[in-house]
Amino acid sequence: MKQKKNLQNALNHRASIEVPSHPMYLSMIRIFLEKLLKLIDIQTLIIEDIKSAVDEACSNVIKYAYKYSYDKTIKVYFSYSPKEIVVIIEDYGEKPQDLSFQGRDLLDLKPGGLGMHFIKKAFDEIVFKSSKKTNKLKMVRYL
Amino acid sequence: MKQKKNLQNALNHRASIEVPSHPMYLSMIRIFLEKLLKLIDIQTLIIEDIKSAVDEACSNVIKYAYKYSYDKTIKVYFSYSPKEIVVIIEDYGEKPQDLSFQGRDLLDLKPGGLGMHFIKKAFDEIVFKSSKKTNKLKMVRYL
Amino acid sequence: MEIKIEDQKNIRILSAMGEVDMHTSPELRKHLLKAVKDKIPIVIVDLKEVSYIDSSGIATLVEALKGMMKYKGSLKLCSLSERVKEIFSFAKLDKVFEIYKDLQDATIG
Amino acid sequence: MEIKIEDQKNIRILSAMGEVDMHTSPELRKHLLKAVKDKIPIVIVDLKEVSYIDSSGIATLVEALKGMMKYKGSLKLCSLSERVKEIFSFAKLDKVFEIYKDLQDATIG
Ligand SMILES: Nc1ncnc2c1ncn2[C@@H]1O[C@H](COP(=O)(O)OP(=O)(O)O)[C@@H](O)[C@H]1O
Ligand SMILES: Nc1ncnc2c1ncn2[C@@H]1O[C@H](COP(=O)(O)OP(=O)(O)O)[C@@H](O)[C@H]1O
Repeated sequence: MKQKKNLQNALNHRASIEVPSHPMYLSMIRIFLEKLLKLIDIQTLIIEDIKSAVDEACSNVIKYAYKYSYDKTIKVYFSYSPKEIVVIIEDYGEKPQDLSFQGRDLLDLKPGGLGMHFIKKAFDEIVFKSSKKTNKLKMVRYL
Repeated sequence: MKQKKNLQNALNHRASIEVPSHPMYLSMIRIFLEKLLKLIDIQTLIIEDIKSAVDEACSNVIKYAYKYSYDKTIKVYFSYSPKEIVVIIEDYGEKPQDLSFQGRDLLDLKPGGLGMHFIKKAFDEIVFKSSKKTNKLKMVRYL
Repeated sequence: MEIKIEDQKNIRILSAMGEVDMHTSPELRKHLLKAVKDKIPIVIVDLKEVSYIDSSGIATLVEALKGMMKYKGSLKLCSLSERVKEIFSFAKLDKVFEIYKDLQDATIG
Repeated sequence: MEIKIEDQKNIRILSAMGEVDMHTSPELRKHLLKAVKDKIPIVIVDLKEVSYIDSSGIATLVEALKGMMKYKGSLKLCSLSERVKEIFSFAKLDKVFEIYKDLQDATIG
């Protein structure tokens, strides 16, 4: 109850975090999201799904946009309204060749290709945009 | 040991977080610092001192720079080298009249005036700079 | 932070749980000022479950202490974690407050 | 994440603790591929203390499973938390892996 009241006082629920593109920092992004989503009283199940999805998307940035170079930067923007949660992941790495980002068929047993499924499980809208300098993956979860 | 090796791989240890200027978000800044400082193997005592100091400095931003308006923004920059930890707190609020930021005499028993003492306990250098748009408090802890 | 209240004869025990900071200390303050208003003779603040306290939490305790001094009430703190103890000693408040090892000591002490 | 290894006759038990993600899964992979190389007949991965697993952790387990199939070894998972269980069922892997309630069941099962 108290949390909810305070929530209304805080007019803008925007937050962001920027960390190096080293996998050791992925746990920081997860805890950032977990704390944030708990503060605004989101259900545990949704919190877990969003944590997994953003973690996968950031792992993909390290793998594909940065080709495992660990001294670059990943930025995660978060915003909340009673209608939706928006997460934007920004990197300054390579533009992808193919924008389809297909995960593998889940019934085809092989390692890999699961990340996109986690992303689609947590989010209702997924939009990828590349500009000259940055790639942005915008993900929206309806509430 | 493993952590230390990974540390060397991650060339730049820079990270930042931006949250609304509502006190409910102070706990996010603390957890951000705690996680970060643990990742780079800083001693618990130093972690606790830095958490307290940054928390106090951010509370002061809410109180003095933003005069308790909760819909503004606080940004905390962090960087680490084996020599030092640097934390910069940035706000877009009022410029202070008096830059001395004196805490009260600890032997004078009254509520308030403790924050600056926590800040000086944790950090060796404290520099405040105001420009047209932002205030920046830069705090350096030697290692 | 959450606060549990327990009344025994002349004693009110306020057990705080969580982190006491600028966001949560107003809740602690509300309960302490109520105790001062009610002129409760002995107030014990049990800090066993408090992992963090900032200057606003400490200011709140100092304010209550000064309020209770006026009617010669007694404010006791107990079960401080190592970190919270260190903060009190750094703020030179370990001599100002009556600090007890645990709730039992605070109740009989 | 940390991994504890315990060998019993034909069985190797790998108990993982912490979060399995892109940063930590290489450690799990190292131990699993070692077991495959050693052709250990039964490998049990105890996930009791695993609070989080990502697709790289799952990929690692799938890779080990395929490696063990080649010599007819058996890879068993046990003590999955609710969340980890949900992830396996979402990934349609709850039918692919032998999953046990706890370490005891996995050992005798
Ligand atoms: N940020 C990205 N940049 C470029 N390609 C990407 C990115 N994210 C995903 N992809 C592509 O989408 C595919 C599916 O991703 P995912 O489901 O996470 O599986 P995996 O990474 O295990 O292959 C990847 O193999 C890759 O080709
Ligand atoms: N960001 C700031 N902007 C303007 N003034 C500040 C700022 N931070 C601290 N001060 C000044 O420094 C004084 C001492 O700060 P502090 O030790 O935190 O005690 P308190 O906030 O309880 O008064 C404050 O009372 C205030 O006048």
